[in-house]
Amino acid sequence: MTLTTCLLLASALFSVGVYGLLTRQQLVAVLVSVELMANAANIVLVAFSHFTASPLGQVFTLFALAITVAEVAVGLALALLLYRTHASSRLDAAKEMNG
Amino acid sequence: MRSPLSEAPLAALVAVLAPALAALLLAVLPMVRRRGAPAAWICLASSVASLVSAGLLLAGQLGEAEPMAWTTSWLTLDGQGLGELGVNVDGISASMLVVVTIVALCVQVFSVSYMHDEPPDAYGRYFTYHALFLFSMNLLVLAPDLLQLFAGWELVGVTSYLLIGFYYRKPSAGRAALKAFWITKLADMGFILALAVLFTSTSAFRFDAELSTPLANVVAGLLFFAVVGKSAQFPLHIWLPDAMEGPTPVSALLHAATMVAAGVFLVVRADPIFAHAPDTREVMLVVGSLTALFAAGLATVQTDIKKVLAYSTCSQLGYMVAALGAGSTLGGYFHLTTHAFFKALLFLSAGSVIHAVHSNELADMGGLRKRMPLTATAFIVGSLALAGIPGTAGFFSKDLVLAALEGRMGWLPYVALMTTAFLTAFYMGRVVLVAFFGEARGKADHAHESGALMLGPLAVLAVLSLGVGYFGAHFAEVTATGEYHLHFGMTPAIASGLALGGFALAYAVFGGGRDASGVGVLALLDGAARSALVDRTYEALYRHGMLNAAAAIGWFDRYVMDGLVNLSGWLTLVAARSLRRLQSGFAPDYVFAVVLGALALAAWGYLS
Amino acid sequence: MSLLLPVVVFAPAIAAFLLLAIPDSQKAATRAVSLLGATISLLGSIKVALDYDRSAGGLQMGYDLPLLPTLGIHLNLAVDGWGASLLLLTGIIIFAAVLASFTVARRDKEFFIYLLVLVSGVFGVFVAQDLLIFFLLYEIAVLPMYLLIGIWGSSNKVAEDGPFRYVWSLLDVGGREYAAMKLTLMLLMGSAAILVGIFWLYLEAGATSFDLAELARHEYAEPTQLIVFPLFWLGFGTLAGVFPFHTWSPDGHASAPTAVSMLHAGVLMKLGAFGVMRVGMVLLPEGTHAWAPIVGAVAVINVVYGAFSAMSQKDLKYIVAYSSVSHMGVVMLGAATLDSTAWNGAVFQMFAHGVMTGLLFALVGLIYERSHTRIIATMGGFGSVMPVVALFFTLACLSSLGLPGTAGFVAEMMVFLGAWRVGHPIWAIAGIVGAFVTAVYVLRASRTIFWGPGPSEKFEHLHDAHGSELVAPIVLGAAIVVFGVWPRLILDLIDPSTSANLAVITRVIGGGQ
Amino acid sequence: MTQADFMPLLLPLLAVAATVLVIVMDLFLPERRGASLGWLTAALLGGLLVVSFYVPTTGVVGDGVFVGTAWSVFFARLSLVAALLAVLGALEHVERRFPRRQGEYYALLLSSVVGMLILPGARDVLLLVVAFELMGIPLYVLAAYAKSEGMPLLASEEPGSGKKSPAAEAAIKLYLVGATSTAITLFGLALVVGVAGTTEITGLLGDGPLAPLTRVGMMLVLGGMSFKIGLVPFHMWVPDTYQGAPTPFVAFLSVAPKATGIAAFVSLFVIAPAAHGGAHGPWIAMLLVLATASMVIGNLAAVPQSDVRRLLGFSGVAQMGYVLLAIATGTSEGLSMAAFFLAAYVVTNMGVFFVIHACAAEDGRHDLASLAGLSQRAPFLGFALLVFLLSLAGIPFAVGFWAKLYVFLAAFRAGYVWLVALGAVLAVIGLFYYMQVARAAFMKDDASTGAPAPTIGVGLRAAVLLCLVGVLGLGLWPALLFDQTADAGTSILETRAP
Repeated sequence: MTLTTCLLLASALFSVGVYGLLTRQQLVAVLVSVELMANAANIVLVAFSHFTASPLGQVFTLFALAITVAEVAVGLALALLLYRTHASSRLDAAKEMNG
Repeated sequence: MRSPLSEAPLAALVAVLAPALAALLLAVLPMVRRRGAPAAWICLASSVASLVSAGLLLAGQLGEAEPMAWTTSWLTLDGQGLGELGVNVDGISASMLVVVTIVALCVQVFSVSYMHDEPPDAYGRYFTYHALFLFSMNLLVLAPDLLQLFAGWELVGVTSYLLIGFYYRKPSAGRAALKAFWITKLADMGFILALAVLFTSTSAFRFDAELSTPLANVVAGLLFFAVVGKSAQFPLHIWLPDAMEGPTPVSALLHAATMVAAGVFLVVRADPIFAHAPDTREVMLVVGSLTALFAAGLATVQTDIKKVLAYSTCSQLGYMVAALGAGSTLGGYFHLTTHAFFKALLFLSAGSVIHAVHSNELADMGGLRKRMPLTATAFIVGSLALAGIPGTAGFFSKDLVLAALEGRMGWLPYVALMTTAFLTAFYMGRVVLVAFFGEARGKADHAHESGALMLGPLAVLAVLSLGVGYFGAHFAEVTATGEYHLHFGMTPAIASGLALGGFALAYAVFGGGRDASGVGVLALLDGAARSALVDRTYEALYRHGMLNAAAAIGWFDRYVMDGLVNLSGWLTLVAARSLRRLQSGFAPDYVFAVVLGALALAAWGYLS
Repeated sequence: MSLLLPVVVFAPAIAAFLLLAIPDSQKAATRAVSLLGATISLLGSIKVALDYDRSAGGLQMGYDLPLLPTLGIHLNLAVDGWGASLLLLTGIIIFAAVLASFTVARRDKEFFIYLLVLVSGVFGVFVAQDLLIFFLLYEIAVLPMYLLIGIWGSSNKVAEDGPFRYVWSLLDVGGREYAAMKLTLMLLMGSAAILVGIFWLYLEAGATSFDLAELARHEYAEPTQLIVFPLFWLGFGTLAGVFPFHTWSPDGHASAPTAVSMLHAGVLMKLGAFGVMRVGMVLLPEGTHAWAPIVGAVAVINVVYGAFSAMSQKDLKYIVAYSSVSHMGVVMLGAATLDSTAWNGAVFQMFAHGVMTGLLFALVGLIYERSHTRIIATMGGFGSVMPVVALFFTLACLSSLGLPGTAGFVAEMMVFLGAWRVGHPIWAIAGIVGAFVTAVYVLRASRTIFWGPGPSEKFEHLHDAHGSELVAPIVLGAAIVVFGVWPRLILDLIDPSTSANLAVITRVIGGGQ
Repeated sequence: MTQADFMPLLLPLLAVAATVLVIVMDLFLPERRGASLGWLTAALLGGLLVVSFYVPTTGVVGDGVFVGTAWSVFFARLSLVAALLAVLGALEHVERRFPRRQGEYYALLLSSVVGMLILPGARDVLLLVVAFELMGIPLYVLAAYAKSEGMPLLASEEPGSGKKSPAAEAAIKLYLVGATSTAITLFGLALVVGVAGTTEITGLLGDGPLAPLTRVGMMLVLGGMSFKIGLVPFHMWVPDTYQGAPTPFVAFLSVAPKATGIAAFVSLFVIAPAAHGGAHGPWIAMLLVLATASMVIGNLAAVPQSDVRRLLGFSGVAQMGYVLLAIATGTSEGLSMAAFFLAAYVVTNMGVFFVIHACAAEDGRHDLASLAGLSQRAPFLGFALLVFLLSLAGIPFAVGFWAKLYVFLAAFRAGYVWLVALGAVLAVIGLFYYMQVARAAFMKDDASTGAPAPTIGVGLRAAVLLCLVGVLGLGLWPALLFDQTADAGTSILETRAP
C-alpha cells in the first residue's frame, strides 16, 4: 500500500469513468461516470494526505465532494428535462443543433 | 540666354499666342464656335496677326538683327529649371514662320468659301482646329530647344488627327485619322528616346548639344526615325494617302506644306547634331531617294487627284531628306520652302476643281480648261513648278538638291532622283491633260469657275511658286545654311530635259482627246502594288499581332491571375465547409474532444 | 500649431456627422452639406498648397495632439511638398465626386456619409506624420469602400472559363458584392503585411514613438531592411495595383458607382504608391536599394501588362480600370529608379493620373446614366448627340496617352528621362511602349464610342451633359490643361521634398548607383 | 481579523447580500410584478459597480488566500459591467418569456457574479476551484431557462409535449462538457497539490525543474479550464449553446465567464511560475498551440455559418485565440494588453448579441435574413451593429482596433512574429464573415420584405446604447482604458508572494 499503488488505483478509476462517459447513451449513466472521475481525484487527494501526513488533502476532498454533488444535482435536473422534452433520456435524442 | 520680356521679340510671342488665344476662346465659348462665321473671323484675325509678326521678324533678321530668344524653364529638378519654354528667333525659324503663316492664311481664306455649305457648328469646329494647328506649328517653329519642339510636334500630330477625322461621321475618316495618329505616335517613340539620351549626356535639350560621334549618330538616328513617321518616308508613309479623307484645304495646309515638312525642319533645326552623324546621313540619303522614286511610281497610277498629289508630296519629301542626307542643308530647306508654295497651290486648285465637280476621281473630270480657266492656269503653273521647269521656283530648289548629289561617289541616289524628276513630270502631265483637256466627262460638263475667295489665294500662291526661286541667295544668307550659287552645269540641263521629256510622254499617252482608258492598265499595276505593299503588313500587324496579344493577356489576367485569387477564396470556403461536419451536434462527441484534448495535453506535459 | 490641416482633414468627417441629423427626405440639404464639406476641404487644400513655403521645404503647418503618449502615438499632422500636392488632388477629386453623385437616388444620405468618411481618411493619410495614425487612417480609407460598392455598385457578368472554372459555382464572379468583398479582403491582406512591418520597425527603433521622422533617423539592421521593405512594398503596393495583387482593381472599379471609382482610382491608388515611397523607401534605404530592381521590373510588367489588358476589354469601365493599373505602374517605375527626375515625375504622375482618371470615370458615369450600357461595341456616334462629353473624353484620352500640353506628358516624360539617366534603358523603353499602347486602346475606344454615323435608334434620345453635371468635368479638364501647360505650379511643391527624401536614401547608400 | 482585513472581500460579500435580497424580494413581491425585480438587480449591480471604485487595490485576506490587487478589482469591475448589461438586456425578454421565474433568473445571474468577483483575486487553489465552480454551475441552469420553449413559442408553462426544446439540448451539451472538465481539473489539481503539499498558488511549483506528476497535473488543469474560455478543442459546446440558450444570457455567457476564466488562467499559469523566476515549463508552447488552433479553427468555422449566434460563437473562439497570444508572452505588458482586449471584447460582443436579439425577437429565428434591411428599418440598430462588427474585425475608430493592435504588439514584442502575421491574415478572414453580417444588414435593403421595425424595450435600448458609447468612446480615446489596464497588469507580476 504505497503512494504509487493508490495513484494507480485512482488512475484506473479515472479511466473507467472516462470509458463510461464516452460509451453510455443514457444521460444518467454518463452522470455516474463523471462522478467516478471526480472520486478518482478524491482518492488521489486522500492518498497524498495519508502518505505526507498533512490534513490538506482531506480538506480539499471535502470541498471537491461538495462541488461534484452540486454538479450532479444540476445534471439530474437536466436529465429530467431531457426526458420531458425529448421523450427519451438517451443523448442521441438531442442532436438538432449542428453544422 | 534669358533676356527680360521687354526686348523679347514681341512679334514672336504674338505669333504664338494669337492663334493660341483664338483656339482657347473658341474652345471655351461653345456659343461663339457654334455660330460658325464669327469663329472663322477670329481664326483669320489670329492668322493675319501671326503673318504680320512673322513678316516683321523676317524683316528684322534680314536687316542684320542678331538672333534673339526669350525663354523660361518649364520643369524643376533639384531646385533649378529643366527644359526651356519660350520663343527663339533666328534666320531659320523666321523664314519657316513666314512660309507657314502665308500658306495658313491662304488656306484659311480658301476654306471660308470651300467649307461654306458645312453646318455652322461644324464650320466653327473646323476653324477652331485651324487656330489650334497654327498655334502648335508656330510653337514648333519657334522652339528654343528640342523639348518644346517635341511638344509642338505632338500637338501638330493631334490637330492632324482631329482635322483628318473632321467628317467624323464617315467611318473611313475615323480609320484614317487613327492610322495617321498611331503611326506618327509610333515614330515619336524615337523622338522621346532621343530626348532621353540627350538628357542623360547633357542634362539639357539644346539643338547645338556637343555630342561624341557615336552618341550623335544615336540621337540623330532616333530623331530620323521620328522624321520618317512624320514626313511619311518609306516604311511609315502609308498614312499620308489615307489622310486625304480630311477636307482638301486641310490636305493643302497640313499634308503638303507645313506639318509633313516639320520632319525636315527638325533636321535643319538640329543641324549641329546631324553634322556629327555621318552614318545617319547616309541612311537619310538612301531612304530619301528610295521614297522619292517609290512614291513617284505610285503617283503615276492613282485615279484620285488628291492621292496623286499625296504621293507626289511623299516623293518631294524624299527629295528634301535625300538633300539633307547628302549634307546640303540649304538644298533641303530651300526645296521645302518652294515645295510648300507650289504643292499648296496644286492642292487648293485641286480643291477648287473638286468643289466644282464634287468628286475626286479623274474619270469625272475633263476639259475643265474651258469652264474653269483660272483654276486650270493655277494648276498648270503648280505642275510646272513641281516638275522643275526652268524659271519656276521648283527648278531652282531641285537644282540645288541635285547639285548636292552630283559630287557624291554613290551614283544610285542621283539616278533615282533623276528618274523621279522624269516620273514627276509624267504624272503631273497626265493629271493636267486628263482633267483639263479633252472632252468633259461625267459631272464635269456643268462645272463652273470658283468664287473670288477661292481664286485669290490661288493667285497669291501662283505668284510665289514662280517668284520665290529667284531669292535663293537672300534665303541662303538669312538662314545661314550654306552659300548659294546659281550654276549652269550638266545637272540642271539633264533635269530640265527629263522634265520636258516627261511632259512629252504624258502628251503622247493622254493628250489630244485620247480616252483615258490607258489609265485602266496602269490601275492594275496600282492594285497589285498596293496589296503587296506595306499596307497589308501594317493591317495584319495591328489586327492579328496587337489585338490578339491583348486578348491573350486580357484572358490571362481574368482567368489565371484573378482565377488564383478566386481559387484561394474558394479553398477557404471549402475548408470552412469541411470544418462544419466536425460539429456533429451529438453531445458525447463533444465530450470525447474534451477528454482527448486533456489527455493529449497531459501526455505532452509528461513527455516534454 | 496651425489648425489648417485638421480642418482640411476632418471637415468631410464633420459634414458626414452633420448628415446624420438631416432626415432622409431632405435631399437638397443632404447634398448641400456634403458639398459644403468637400468645398471646405478643397479651399483648405488650395490654401495649404499656396501657403507652403517652397524654398524652406520640409514639414510645415504642424499640428500635434498626443493620443497615447505611453506608446508614443500622437495625432501629428504636418505637410511636406508631396503631401501638399496630393492634398490638392484629393480636394479636387472629392469636390468633383460629390458633384458627380448628386444623381444618386437610393439611400443617398448613407452614400454621402460613407463617401465623406472615406475621403477624410485619405486626407489624413497624406499629412499623417505618425506611422500608426498613418496606418489607422489608411484602414479607414479602405473600409467604407466595401459598403459603397456593395450597396450602390453594379454587377457585371463574367463568363466561366479558364483553369479554375469550377470556382464560378461558389463565387458569383463579377457581381458587385463579390467585387466589394474581393477588394476589401485583398486590401486588408495588404494592410496585415503593413501592420507586421510597422511593429517590426517600431520595436527595433526602441519602441519609444511611432513618429515618422524619428523612425527615419534610426539605422535599421540589414536583415530587417531586406525583410520589412517587401512587406511595405507589397502591402501598400496592393492598393497601388502592383502586378500580382492588382486583380481587385478592375472588378472593384467596374462595379463601383461613379463617385467611388473616381475617388478610388483617382486618389486611393495614390495612397498605396505614397505609402511605398513615404514609408517604405524613406525609412528603409538599404532595403529600397536592394529591392529597387525588382520593384522596377514588376512596375514594367504593370505598365505593359495593364495596357494590353485594357486593350482587350469590352466594357468601358474595365478599360479605364486597367489603364489605372498601367499608369500606376509608371508611378512605381519612377519610384524604383531612386532618381530625382523620376521621383518628381512619379509624384507628378500621381497627381496627373488622379485628375485624368477622375475625369474619365466622371464621363463614363455620365455616359452610363444616359445609355445604361458600358459595352463600347454597342455604342457609336455619341459625338453628334453629346459633343461636350466627347470633347472632355478626348481631352482625358489625350492626357492619358501623354500629349504635351496635358499633365500626363510631363509626368511620363520625367519618369522616362529619370529611368534612362539612372541606367535602366529597358524600363524607359517599356514605359514608352506602354504609352504607345495606351494611345492605341484609348483612341480606339473614343472612336468606337463617339465617332461613326449617328447613334443607333436606341440612343437617339441621349442628351448632352448640362448644369451641375458639367462642373466636375470642367474643373478636372481645366486642371489637366493648366498643370500640363505650366507644371511648375505643382513641381515646385514636389521638388524640395523629393530632394529631401532622396538625400536620406543616397546618403545612406553612399551616392546612388 | 479586524474589519480592515475584510475590505478586499467587500465586493463578493455585498454580491452575496444582493443575491439573498433578490431571492427574498422574489417571495414577497405581488403576482403582477412586471420587470421590477430586474430593475432591482440592475440597481444593485450598479451600486456594486460604484463601490468597486472605492475598494482598495491592496490588502491580503486570510494570510494570502485572497489578494486584492488592481488586477482583481479590474476584472471584478469587468464582470459587474457585463452583468449589469446582461440584466438590462434581458429585462424585457425575461419579463415576457418567464414571467413567474424572473426571480430565479436574476438570482442565478448574481450568484454566478459572486463567483466571478472572487476568482481573479484567489491565491489559494481551494478558493480558486470553488469560485470557478460557483461561476460555472448557475450558467448550466440559465442555459436551460427557455426549457418549455419549443418551436413555436408557448407562453404557457405546461411542459412541452414531446416537442424538441433547443434550450434543453444546449444546456445538456454545456453541462456535459463542463462536468467532464471539472472532473479533469480536480484530478489535475489533486496531483499538483498532492506533490506540492500546499494549496497556495505561489507554492504550487517548486524552484527546480517540475516533477513529472506536477507537469501532468498542470496540463490536465490547463485542459480542464480551457473549456470555460472556449479554446479549441474544448469549444464544441459553444455554437450549440449560443443557439439554444436565451440570447440576452448568451451575451453574458459569451463574455463574462471567458474573461474571468482568463483571469484564473493567469493566476495558475503566469503568477504561479512567476513566483519562481518565470520558469514556465511546457505550457508556454501549449498556450501558443491552443491559441493558434483557436484562431484558425474559430475563424474558418465561422465562415459558412448562416445562424448569427453560431457565427458569433466561433468568432468568440477566434478572439480568445488572440487573447491567449498576449497571455502566452508572460510579461506584465502582455497581461495589460490582454485585459484591454477583454474589456473591449465585453462591450463589443454583448452589443452585437443585443442587436441580434432585438432583430430576431418574434419567431426566434436568428439567421442573416432576419437582419435584412436593418439599416433601413432601424437606423440606430443598423449603425450600432456596423460599429460593433467593425470593432470585432479590428477596424479603426472602434475599440477593437486598439485591442487587436495591442495584443499583436505584445505578442510581437515577445518574439512571436510569425504568429502575429498568421493572426493578422486570419483577422482578414474574420473580416469576411463579419462583413457577411454587415452585408445582410446593409446591402439587402429590401425593406420591402415587410419585416417590421424591431420593437425594443427600454432596457435593451439602454444596453445597446451603453455598449455603443463604450466601443466608440474607447475607440476614439483609448488612453482612458489603457492606463487602467496598464497598472492592472503591472500590479500582478510585481507582487511577489506576500
